[in-house]
Amino acid sequence: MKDLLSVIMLSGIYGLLSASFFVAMDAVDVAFTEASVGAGISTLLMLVAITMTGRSEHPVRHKPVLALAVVIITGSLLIYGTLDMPYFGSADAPVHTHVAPRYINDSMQEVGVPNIVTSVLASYRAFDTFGEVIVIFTAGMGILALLSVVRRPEDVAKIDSLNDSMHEQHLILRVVAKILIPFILLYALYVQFHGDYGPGGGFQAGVIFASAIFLYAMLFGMSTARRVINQSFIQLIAAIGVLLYGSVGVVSLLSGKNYFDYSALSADPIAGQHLGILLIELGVGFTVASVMVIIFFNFAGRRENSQNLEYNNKENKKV
Amino acid sequence: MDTLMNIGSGLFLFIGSFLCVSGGVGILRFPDFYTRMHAVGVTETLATAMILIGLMLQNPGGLVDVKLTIILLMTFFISPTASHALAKAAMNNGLVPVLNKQEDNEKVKSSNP
Amino acid sequence: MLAHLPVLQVIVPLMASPLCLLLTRPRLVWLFTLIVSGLAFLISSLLLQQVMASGTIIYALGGWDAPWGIEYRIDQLNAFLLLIISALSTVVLLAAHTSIRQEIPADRHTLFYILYLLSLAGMLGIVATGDAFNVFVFLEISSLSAYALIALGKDRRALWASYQYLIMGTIGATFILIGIGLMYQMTGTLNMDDLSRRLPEVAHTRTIFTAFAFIIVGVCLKLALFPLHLWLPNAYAYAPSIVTAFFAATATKVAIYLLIRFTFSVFGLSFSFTAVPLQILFVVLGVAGIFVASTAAIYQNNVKHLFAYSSIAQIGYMMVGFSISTATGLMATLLHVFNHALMKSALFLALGAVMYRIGSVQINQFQGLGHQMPYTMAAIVVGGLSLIGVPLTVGFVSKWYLILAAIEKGWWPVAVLILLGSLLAIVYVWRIVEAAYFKPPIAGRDAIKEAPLSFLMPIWILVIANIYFGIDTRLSVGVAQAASQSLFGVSP
Amino acid sequence: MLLGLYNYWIVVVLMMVGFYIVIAHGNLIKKIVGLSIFQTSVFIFYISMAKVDGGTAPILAEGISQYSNPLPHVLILTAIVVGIATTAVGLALAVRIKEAYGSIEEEEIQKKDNEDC
Repeated sequence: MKDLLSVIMLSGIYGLLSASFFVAMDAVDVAFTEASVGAGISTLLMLVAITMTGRSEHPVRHKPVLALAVVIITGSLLIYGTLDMPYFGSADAPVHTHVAPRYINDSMQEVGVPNIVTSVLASYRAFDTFGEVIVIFTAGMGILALLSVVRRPEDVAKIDSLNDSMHEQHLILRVVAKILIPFILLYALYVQFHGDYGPGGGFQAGVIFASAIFLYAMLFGMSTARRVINQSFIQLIAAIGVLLYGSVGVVSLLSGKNYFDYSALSADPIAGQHLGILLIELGVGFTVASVMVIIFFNFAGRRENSQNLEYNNKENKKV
Repeated sequence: MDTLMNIGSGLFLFIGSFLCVSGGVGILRFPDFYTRMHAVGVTETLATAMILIGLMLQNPGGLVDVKLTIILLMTFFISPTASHALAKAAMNNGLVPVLNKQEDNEKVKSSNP
Repeated sequence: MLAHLPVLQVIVPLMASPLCLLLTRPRLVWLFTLIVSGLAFLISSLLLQQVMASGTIIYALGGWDAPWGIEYRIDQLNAFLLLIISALSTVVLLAAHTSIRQEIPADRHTLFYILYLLSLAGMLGIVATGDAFNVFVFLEISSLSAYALIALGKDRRALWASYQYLIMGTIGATFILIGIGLMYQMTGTLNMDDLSRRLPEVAHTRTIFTAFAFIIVGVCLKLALFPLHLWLPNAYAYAPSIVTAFFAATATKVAIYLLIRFTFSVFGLSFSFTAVPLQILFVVLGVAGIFVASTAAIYQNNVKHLFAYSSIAQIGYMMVGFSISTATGLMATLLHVFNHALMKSALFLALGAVMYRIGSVQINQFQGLGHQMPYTMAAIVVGGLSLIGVPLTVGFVSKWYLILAAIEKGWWPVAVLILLGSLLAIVYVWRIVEAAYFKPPIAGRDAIKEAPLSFLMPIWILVIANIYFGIDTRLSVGVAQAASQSLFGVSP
Repeated sequence: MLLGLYNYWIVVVLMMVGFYIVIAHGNLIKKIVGLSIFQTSVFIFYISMAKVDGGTAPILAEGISQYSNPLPHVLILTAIVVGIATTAVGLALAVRIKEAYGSIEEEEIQKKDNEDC
């Protein structure tokens, strides 16, 4: 495939298919995430990227024999490794007998949340999840460092006029989006707070919340969206999400328990666990949503900027 | 009652899948982008509705029904809008429909700078 | 609070980084970052003291015991690495404010410090944790921030270097992830200590062999071991000077740590060195790395490139020590980790000072700098001597133990090759000295002054440390010895 | 007999497809697409090892005794996030490279770099 657009659409389809596979494998939470990320956000980001980099790939001239050899060696090593694996689906594999039974059998007494994935994610392995939030935060900061542009007021005016002419035509889309966006936001909140009982949680909710904002920004123009959502405010939210998560741990430190020991948060350990999970999921949701918005806005802002430059160049040539 | 439900649900599911297949055939058989879109856009919306109703009949009177109804409403909104957006994007980028007569083709070109 | 030191070590920089966003003035952010890094240094020295006195510290995060929750497990090896990372990060930061003012646009300064802290926290997290999957998460934190930091370099080649690093680094991390998954599948646990107990039962399986191979290859990609080093020279050469100094001192060291941790603690000595011909492989790659990279260094015109290749050569020395697989060999490796961090950060900081004054680090621009920037150039000379391994510098100490270990093992040819490799180091260090001291200054450039104090201070702290630890080896050798002996004691 | 492992073999093939795209193609965007396919396949590998025959999704409910293993799910949730973070940074770099070099083909960038030296 030489057309990057189709490459990206196919990879999005791959993401969606693997999400369906995850459902078949009982991993509903993962499927939810993969559907929103693999098929949603990453496809969107790639599409924005190719609008800036061009969508055709040059033909490869040299023959990739070396690459093929490396791949075949790695692949056959992996196949070789699978030979001694426990069979797919067998219940007596070490994976199912060693650590996991405690999660399945005792998490209801110890954490008190029906969704075991949430209880492992947010309590037993809360530190991994903290790391995950930090990764997202790092990505947001990295994107800011790489792509953010300083706008001069006269450019902003020009971009605005350019935008207005482009967005005149989307009447139907705008009307439908106006109806949809509140529902999407509502759904995000549902996913956020229902994560204890069903699939969902802070990460998925954050992504859905952010996608509502993307939709708004795409239909009503970046400059309108930028007026609604202030950039430094959104960075602040990202930082606050991380801090909220971390300070839950600090509170348990201060009350003499180990880091992220939620039982310190309340007299009743189970209530403490509940409160802790609620708070950190909120932190995750904050950070993820705002970082996604940061990433998208910076990509789109960069794009406007380069369009603007081209436009200016053309004008200059004419003169 | 149970059998009736089952038969009804099966019927709806069947209609839904038939529409899906016909949409698929349309994609393969129709000559250009717009007609293909038409084939899929129209059938798919109804097909989803049929399948969802069929699923609702499988499990009447639960929380699932409410969720399915919401999904149904959403697809009614989103699916036509998505088709509309696609067609519009194609039009904006200068994709010309394949028409019967040569003049028609030119007419479209001139009306769409 | 003392009981919480292990987690504070990582949490302090981690939580401090979003706080930076709330501060507005770059100078304030710099001070804040410096304080945080200094705090991390303090914590790590306290930790080292505790560990040396009372043995391994275990800290269960979330109050969940080990195989179920994540634990931090600090033994001599970790504590030593933590100390190296946090100490060098602090010293390097001293010069940061002056250096980045010139190399990075003003609106990126706050972001620079945020990413720096995240990178620091990521590395500390990798070293401190006792959970295999947690390693992966923190590895990604440190690498993602590293990619962004490198891309902040002025030259457009920084972007390309960073992209290459991203691809290689992500492949490496994914390989590690596959390896961890295979291990998990055979044992059902992710905790390193638990793994080391459960692995021997299944050590003969092909799956574990594959897991081992994938982890080793993944770590070696991060480590820039000889045939997998292609991303390193450009990444070091085009990154902002401070970033280069920081990463040269820490990033590959963390990878070395991971290698040691996985081979010695998790898989166990008997598996790592008998089931797989790792010893031969690594000694060959190590020696080849020393020669190829040193030779490449001789032909570089960009001094940053030159020292980057020399870093790859030094990694070769570490691998040789590692593959000797005796307590002395491992001790030599650890010592070299410590010493190399000292000398490379001094050298790269000095290059940063040169960059600050003349805006270039091409070797022909160095002409006459010996008289114009005497203190900076003297630092480069001491660092270079240390690279060669001249007595009274740290480089001598680690090479001495390395050769000793090789001879103990009966590997005479290896010992000879190490000496020959040092000769190559003389050649490339000499090129700089020649340019700086024996050539006339470039015409029309009389106004070059000595680097500002904010540069000279950290450079000379490191240079003096170079000499001090070359003479008084009690601390470094003592800790390295304790660490390597405990590793060999634990895993028979 | 060996059919019990077929799932893993498919995963291996998928992984290698992604890996091949990363190392063999010169287009920067395509490399990132390959990277994300590679990572997604690793996720599939983890998730398949969590499956228990006859088990259900690990959300506690009455009347169910067999659950699939929740731990790999948690790990992969984290890994997905890491993956998207890497993808985003990689794409940002590709965009910057396009601006600086005017191309996103590896060979051309390499050529321009050599001219610079």
